[in-house]
Amino acid sequence: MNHILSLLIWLPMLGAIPVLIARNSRAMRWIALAFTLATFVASLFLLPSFNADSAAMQFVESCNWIPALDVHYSLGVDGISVALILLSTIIGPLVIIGAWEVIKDKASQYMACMLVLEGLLIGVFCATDALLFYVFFEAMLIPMFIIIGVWGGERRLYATMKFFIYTFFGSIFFLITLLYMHHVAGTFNIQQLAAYPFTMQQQEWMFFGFALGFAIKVPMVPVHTWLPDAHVQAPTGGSVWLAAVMLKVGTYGFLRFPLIITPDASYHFRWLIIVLSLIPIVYIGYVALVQKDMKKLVAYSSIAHMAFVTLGFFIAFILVRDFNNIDAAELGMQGALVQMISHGFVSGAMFACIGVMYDRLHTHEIAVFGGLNKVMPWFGFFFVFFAMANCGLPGTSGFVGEFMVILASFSTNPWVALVAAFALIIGAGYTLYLVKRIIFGDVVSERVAKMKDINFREALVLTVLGLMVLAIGIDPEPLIHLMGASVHHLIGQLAVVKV
Amino acid sequence: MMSWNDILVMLPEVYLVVAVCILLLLDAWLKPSQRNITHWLGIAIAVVTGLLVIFGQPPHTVTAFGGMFIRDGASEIIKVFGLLAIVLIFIYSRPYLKQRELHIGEFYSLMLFAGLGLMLLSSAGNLIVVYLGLEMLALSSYSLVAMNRDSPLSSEAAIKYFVLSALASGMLLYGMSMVYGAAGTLDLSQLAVAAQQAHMSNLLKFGLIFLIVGIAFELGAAPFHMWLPDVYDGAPTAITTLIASVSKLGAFALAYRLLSAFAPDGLMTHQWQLMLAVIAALSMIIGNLVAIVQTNFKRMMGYSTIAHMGFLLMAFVNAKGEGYGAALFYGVCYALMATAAFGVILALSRKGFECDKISDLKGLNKRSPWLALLMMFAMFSLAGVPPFWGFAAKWVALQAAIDAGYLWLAIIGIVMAIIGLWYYLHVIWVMYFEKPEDDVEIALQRDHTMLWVLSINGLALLVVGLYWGPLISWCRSAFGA
Amino acid sequence: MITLAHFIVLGAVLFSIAVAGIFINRKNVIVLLMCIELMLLAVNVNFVAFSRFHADVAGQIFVFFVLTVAAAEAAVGLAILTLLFRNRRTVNVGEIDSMKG
Amino acid sequence: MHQLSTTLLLVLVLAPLVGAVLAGFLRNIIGRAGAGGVAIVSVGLSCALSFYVLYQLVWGGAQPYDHNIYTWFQVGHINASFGMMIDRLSAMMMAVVTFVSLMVHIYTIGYMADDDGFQRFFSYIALFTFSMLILVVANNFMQLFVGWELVGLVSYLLIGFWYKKPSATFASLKAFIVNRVGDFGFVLGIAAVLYFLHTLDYQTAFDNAPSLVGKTLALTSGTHWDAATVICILLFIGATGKSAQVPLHVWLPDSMEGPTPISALIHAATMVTAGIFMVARMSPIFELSQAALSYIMIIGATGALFMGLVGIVQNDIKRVIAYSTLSQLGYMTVALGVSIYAGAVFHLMTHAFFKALLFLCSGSVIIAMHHDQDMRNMGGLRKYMPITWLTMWAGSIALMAVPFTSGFYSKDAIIDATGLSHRFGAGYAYFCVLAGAFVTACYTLRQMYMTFHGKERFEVVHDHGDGHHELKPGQLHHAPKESPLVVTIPLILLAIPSLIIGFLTIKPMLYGGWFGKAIHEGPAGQAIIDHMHEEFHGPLSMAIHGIISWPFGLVVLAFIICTYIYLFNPAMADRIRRIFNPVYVVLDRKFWFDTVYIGLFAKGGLKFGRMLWKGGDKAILDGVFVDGGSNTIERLSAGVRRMQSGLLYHYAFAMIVGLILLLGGFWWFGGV
Amino acid sequence: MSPQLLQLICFWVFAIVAVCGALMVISLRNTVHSVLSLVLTFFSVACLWLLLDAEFLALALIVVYVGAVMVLFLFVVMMLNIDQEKIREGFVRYLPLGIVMAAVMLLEMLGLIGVKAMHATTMGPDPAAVAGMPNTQWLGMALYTHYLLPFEIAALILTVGLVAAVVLTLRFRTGTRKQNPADQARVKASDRLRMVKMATVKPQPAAPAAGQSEEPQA
Repeated sequence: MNHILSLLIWLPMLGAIPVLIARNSRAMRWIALAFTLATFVASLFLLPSFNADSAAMQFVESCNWIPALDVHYSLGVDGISVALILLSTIIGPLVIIGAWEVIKDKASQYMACMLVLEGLLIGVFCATDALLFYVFFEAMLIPMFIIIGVWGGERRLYATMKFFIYTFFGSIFFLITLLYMHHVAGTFNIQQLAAYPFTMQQQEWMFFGFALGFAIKVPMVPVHTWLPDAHVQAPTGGSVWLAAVMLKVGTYGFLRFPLIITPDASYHFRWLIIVLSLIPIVYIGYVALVQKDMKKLVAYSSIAHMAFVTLGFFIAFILVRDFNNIDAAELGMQGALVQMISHGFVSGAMFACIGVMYDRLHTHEIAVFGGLNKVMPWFGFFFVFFAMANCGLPGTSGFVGEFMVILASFSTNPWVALVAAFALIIGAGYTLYLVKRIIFGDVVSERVAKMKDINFREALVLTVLGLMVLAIGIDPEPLIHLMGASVHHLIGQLAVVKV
Repeated sequence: MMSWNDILVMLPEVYLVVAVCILLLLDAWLKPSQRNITHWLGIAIAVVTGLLVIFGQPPHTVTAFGGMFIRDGASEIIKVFGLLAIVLIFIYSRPYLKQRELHIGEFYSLMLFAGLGLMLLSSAGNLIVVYLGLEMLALSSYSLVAMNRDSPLSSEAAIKYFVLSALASGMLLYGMSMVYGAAGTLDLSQLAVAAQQAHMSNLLKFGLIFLIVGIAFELGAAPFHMWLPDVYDGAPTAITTLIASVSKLGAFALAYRLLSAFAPDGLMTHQWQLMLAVIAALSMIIGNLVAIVQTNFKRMMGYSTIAHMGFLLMAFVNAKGEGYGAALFYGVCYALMATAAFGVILALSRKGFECDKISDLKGLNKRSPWLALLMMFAMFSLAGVPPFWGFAAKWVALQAAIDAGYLWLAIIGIVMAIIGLWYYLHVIWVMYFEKPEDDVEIALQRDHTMLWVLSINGLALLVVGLYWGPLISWCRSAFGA
Repeated sequence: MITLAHFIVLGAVLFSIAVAGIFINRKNVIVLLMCIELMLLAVNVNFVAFSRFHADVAGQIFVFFVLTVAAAEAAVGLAILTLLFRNRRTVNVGEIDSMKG
Repeated sequence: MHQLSTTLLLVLVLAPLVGAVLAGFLRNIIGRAGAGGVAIVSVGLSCALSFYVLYQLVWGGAQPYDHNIYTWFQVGHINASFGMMIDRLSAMMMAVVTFVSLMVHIYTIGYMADDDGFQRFFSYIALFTFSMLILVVANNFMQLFVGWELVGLVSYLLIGFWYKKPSATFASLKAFIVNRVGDFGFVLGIAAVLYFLHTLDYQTAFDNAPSLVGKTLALTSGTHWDAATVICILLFIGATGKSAQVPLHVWLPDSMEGPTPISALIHAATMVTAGIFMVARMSPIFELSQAALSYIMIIGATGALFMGLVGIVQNDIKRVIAYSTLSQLGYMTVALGVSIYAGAVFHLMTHAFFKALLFLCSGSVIIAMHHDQDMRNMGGLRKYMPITWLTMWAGSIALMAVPFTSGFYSKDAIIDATGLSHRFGAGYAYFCVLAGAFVTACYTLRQMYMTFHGKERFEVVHDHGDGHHELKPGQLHHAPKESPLVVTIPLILLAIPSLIIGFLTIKPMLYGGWFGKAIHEGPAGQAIIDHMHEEFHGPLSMAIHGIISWPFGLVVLAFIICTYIYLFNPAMADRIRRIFNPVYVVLDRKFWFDTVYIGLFAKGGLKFGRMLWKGGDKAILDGVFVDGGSNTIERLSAGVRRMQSGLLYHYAFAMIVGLILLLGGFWWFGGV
Repeated sequence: MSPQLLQLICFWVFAIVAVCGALMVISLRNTVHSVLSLVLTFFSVACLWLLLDAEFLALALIVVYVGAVMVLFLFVVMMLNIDQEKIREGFVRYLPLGIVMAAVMLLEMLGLIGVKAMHATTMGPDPAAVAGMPNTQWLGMALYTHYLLPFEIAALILTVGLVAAVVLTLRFRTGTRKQNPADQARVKASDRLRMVKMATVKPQPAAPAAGQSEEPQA
């Protein structure tokens, strides 16, 4: 059990090797699935021995990776990480199943990319050394680049280059900040950095370095334009990973770096981030409304949803520092975190649904579809269900986080809550407008009429995702309890004034 | 004043000289069909020399010939990796040379002479030895660049290389003359001492500028970089690999030997730090910008080299052991990335097909996934994406610059790295995302040695990138950091 | 009375003339090579002068090596030049720009 | 005094959910009959238990129940749970909901007999019942919101039940989004409650409510908004959406695109009254803000009159009832506004019965007319379908508040109370509710006459074998005939309470303090109730007194006019329309609410979105920065590339220039 | 006339000749003339070195440079038939730029060198004479002791130069005809004469099927 985190990281990545070597494509798929399932099972072992009442890093591993530069291969998880790791390990097998017979060209490479990506994502959530974090953070671009580029759509080249360069652009400023931080504080250990008293001026610069890196990954307005393009061109599995887990890496980064290492600068720039989180709720909502490509629409909706996460993070600063309202701050933070997990499942499911349609007609164009409920009733059921989750219907996970963030944000300023709550309207607007156009109405064409309803494999994927969405929606308490102590500790860190 | 001890200290070099001379003579007696003997002998000589370097390494710095020759940790690393690069080039280029009827014995001896030049340069303790080592390296390189005698491009590259290099060494010499005039000595170890007392320290600084020009030329740093793309382009790919690896290590050795002489007391340090910083910034900007629009792979790599040398200089700007270590680490990393990248190109080329256009790589993943993967490793490594070695190198370089207070340089560096990303990714996209233009079978030359070594070379970029603690420690400890 | 400055200035003048020569003679690669020889000559003047004025032998030794290397270099350089002429039928470097950009 | 069993209550609430899940997921296994049976049994169980609970609370001496079932989330001291608050208010509501729901379930067997989506429909309405119960039994704001949204979801699904019809999908989308506008306010209201009262739990919030007095919120710098007013108005915005108050009423008429049973259940009897229920439930908080109550009263009064007016010009049989619903909801809201919460809930109950009855009747007519809903194609149906005719008259007189009917008791009480109120805007409200009584009678009578009386305006075209030739409007294949028993029995069962329940329950509900602590009427409300109580001498005398009162006088006037116009001189209707053409246009266009909303919010929103997308994302962010940046770099690199001319002397030139610059720079900066 | 003045006059004369020679190198139209001007410059500089008591290097300059390098240059110039007119194109056009550049360069160099300080440095006694030996011996003593390593390296460099020059210029032309006496002596009859057995009757080629094989395939 001492090396369970290493196991989680490296198991899928090692799985890529037999997958690449396997001659038989059937066997290859089963191997890929076996490795992801094994990772999932291994991740379940985290739960019984995890102490949710402690905010300390658990399952800690550490070895001196690069002694000359004081970089450690150190891993550890708190409640937040465990939740995100579980999200990743659940998505992992689903993506493999989803691509089972869909990907025909170079399928082994596809599966290998998926496995490597999973390992890297888990690595990000485990790393407690800043540079180790960075290595995982950045390395995950590679498999995603390949996934979009090789198995993507028509304009995949533009999309994947934009994706890679855009995100690289952000993260490299993050790297500079890390190095600068090391220059000042002499360590890469995140916990030690969090305790180091940086001056205000240092914090401000560092904050911008961090914020640029993570804001692009989240993505926040106005650095979001890579996401719709990447999603539209990505194959289904790529989209699912991207939406479900990869975006969370950005917000997770916010959590691990600017929030605790530069709390004063974060506090100083709180309104900047809050406004940048509120703008997309309205702006992106309207933009999503007019999309002609459903993947783009869902991608935009992801941006709007992720804005709730950053909103939740930064209102916590106001609540805890200006109003000393710990409860509301925790509520906002928890809401943001639940939103992360929930969005993972919901948007993953949305993209899986779109993938189902794409596999049949090879287009994401909304206008091509219509009246699917008639020809694919089960699919219609799932789609409407996930659409409802996407617009935050109670009983689904989509509701929990948004609701909590809105409640908490009212305590900072009613206007913030007002704009945030606008998501209820516009979110319903673009999601249900999409539903209206593709699921409802009469069957629009012969092609659509010939579409077959989802098969067992697709149903399996959607059912698992649906159950997760429902479970979190109906009883979020286990999840919230899992993260509770960590959030409490985090709020305490936000309150500490370093300068 | 020579003793056996001096010979013992210089044993690898002495061995190399003797062995090369024997090789040269032996080759004259061999029929063209027996050239493989020369090939394996050449490899054996380089390997044995390398082993002598490693296992004969004294625990502390020793000098020979009255301080003319220094055998220290830094020179050891440079020699080992320089010889490694030569071995790799030998292995990679045999099929290439055979197809072009360039597989001659002199290739091996000149390559080894270049290696000797590098070894002397890296161990030089006196300006004269610096100059002679450099010239030995340069002369071998010119002639190797021109080796393909029937190729107009090759001779054009050679003449450009030659004229400009002569010009640069003229400037370098002028600088040395000024340094000599100021310090009254040619001995590097006494230079710093003399510089402090010299009432002519201005003259010293004046000379320093010319030295920097010489160094920048050898590195291929802007604005003294112009020769580099043309030479990369025109030279036979095997020789391009030499220029990209051995020459760059040589340039580092030159820079280290010359500049560190001024550094210990910090007297002159900030003088050349700023100059190098400007040159580094300019190199990164120009190299990356122009590389974007290239269609020829070798040429693109040339510009990429310019950018990389900017990064190397960025580490160098630190002017302490940490920075030298980082720069050496970068140089070693770059040398092996270049051998890997050009190795794939060499593996793909065949008679009448240089495979030097980026479009020649179209759809490589369909035709040879393994070579595509190796090339992808090389490209990601060059781009500095973790977890590849190139990232580690960039990281230490950036850290060295930041620790020296050159944050602005680091920021220019990373911004340019983003631009640089474009053309590396371009290669990957061509290999992976596009369809092949023809279905010509990739024979892989049926040279299994080459394939294995190339694979190890490519995978090393990943493996070292995952675990590079010992290497950076070695590099840094060589400079006492 | 001859001072060090005389020789160093002479060296600088010769060096500058060599630079001017490189600027003016854009086509003739042989003149370019001669300019470089001129540059080396300037260096050698410096070395000899410094050597004499410092009463140190090292400078003159250096000149010795410069001369040696220059000879070897000239041999290789002219070999390359003939090679170029054989391939291109010209040594006019103003026309040789098949690699650019 | 004893406790209600938690298990029993859980069964009560969850039974419809089980029914819904079984009917929905196993639709192909259990078949049509199975699905219908499962749903009816589950809802029937719920209904029985509801009555049992009501009985226990009222006569059995059971204590009100208020417990949490499970914690939904616990963050710091903030707790959100699922729980139940069962007092007389929620018990009555549960009884009404489950009873009407059961009726509708039964009715549906007949109404949806030929529909492909039979099982789906049952699944949905059972799910609706469950959602509504969640809402009703909520003991905290979070759960209230959950139920609130879930009923919205089912409403959405049911309005768009015939998803192939574009108008239906449009209406469903509209309903959901307009409701979401209300929810937007509602969620902010909940947030405000949490902010000011630090809890989401009803009881705690009500207990702490007095602490709101004097608290303010600075919405803009320098202004101080009374906390209670802010909370109440925000919460009421939620009610505005769900209960279709002006100006968020626009979705309700369109919701008639759904099958008639759900119009009866959701869009008349239960879901739309959720807002009324909510305000009544929150009465301890609402009582703290006179301003909010005035606001509520004015909004309600406006709806009561003006929506009724629109009803007069409608030709769709269901739409008339829909506008009537809007008008009646306005009455209830007015009652809330004058603090007569019990009156509002009382009217809610009576209205649930007679309005459900009216809808089901109209559904019956629609079956007979083969899904033609246009009243202009009806007339004289009374002889074809007597039961429907009679029951619909029963509903109509209740709606018109003819004395002795249940509608009379509830509505008259509201009118009286409004007249007695001194709250700001009460005068306007009184005028509206009075005039509304007249208007109600007008559209109700018009509907009855046009449907059941007068000349037959339809034409029976007998099928000559080919079967499927196009029918023109007003043409039928078969003569209309009375609906089957599964349809008529619910009508009869609903007609009974429509007529008598007011008579039976007015005294305890309105004057008897029946709701106990569940409803808190403030001093103003208490004064009105007391005053009315003094004048109340039993339901019989109230009815007799009612005959000579103003409201009934107006009804009689309306009766005379309508009877003349629609029964004896049908041509006059057209003439009146021509004379009052401007008024007619205003009413026909429904005060241009839809036009403005569609134009401004829907189309305007799309246009705005397109502008943001093309202008913001594409032109500025991508065009200028991202692609623009890369283009700039490419141009730059093309420029820098030109320096690499390929000419040897240029290269040498560059080196020398570099040297010169280094020397110069060094000279300049180096400080030699 | 004091020896110092004589030295100064000599310096000026040789310096001016050297500079003029250098200017002629870069400005003469004929490349051969340029080479000869360079020789003149070398001579003058050699004379200047004599002033500095560096007799060995002065002579070496003449022997190595004038005797070997410049002859090589001349050889190449004459071997390669160079179009003189074309090669000097643009000479006038770039002259101003060249002068300006050289002037700036010179200015910067002189400014940075610190001529004034050097002007104070006067020549001491000849170090070789002080050591009691002629210049050549003085040089040799240093060269073969302390500078042995560079000396050996220089030898290797010359070897490299040799190898390089051979690699680049020596070629075995494949197209030329030349005699190889060893081969001629070793020749056997079978190499020269091949006995061919011929069939007495030539087999008739099969007659093509009429009209069919003539038609090109569409």
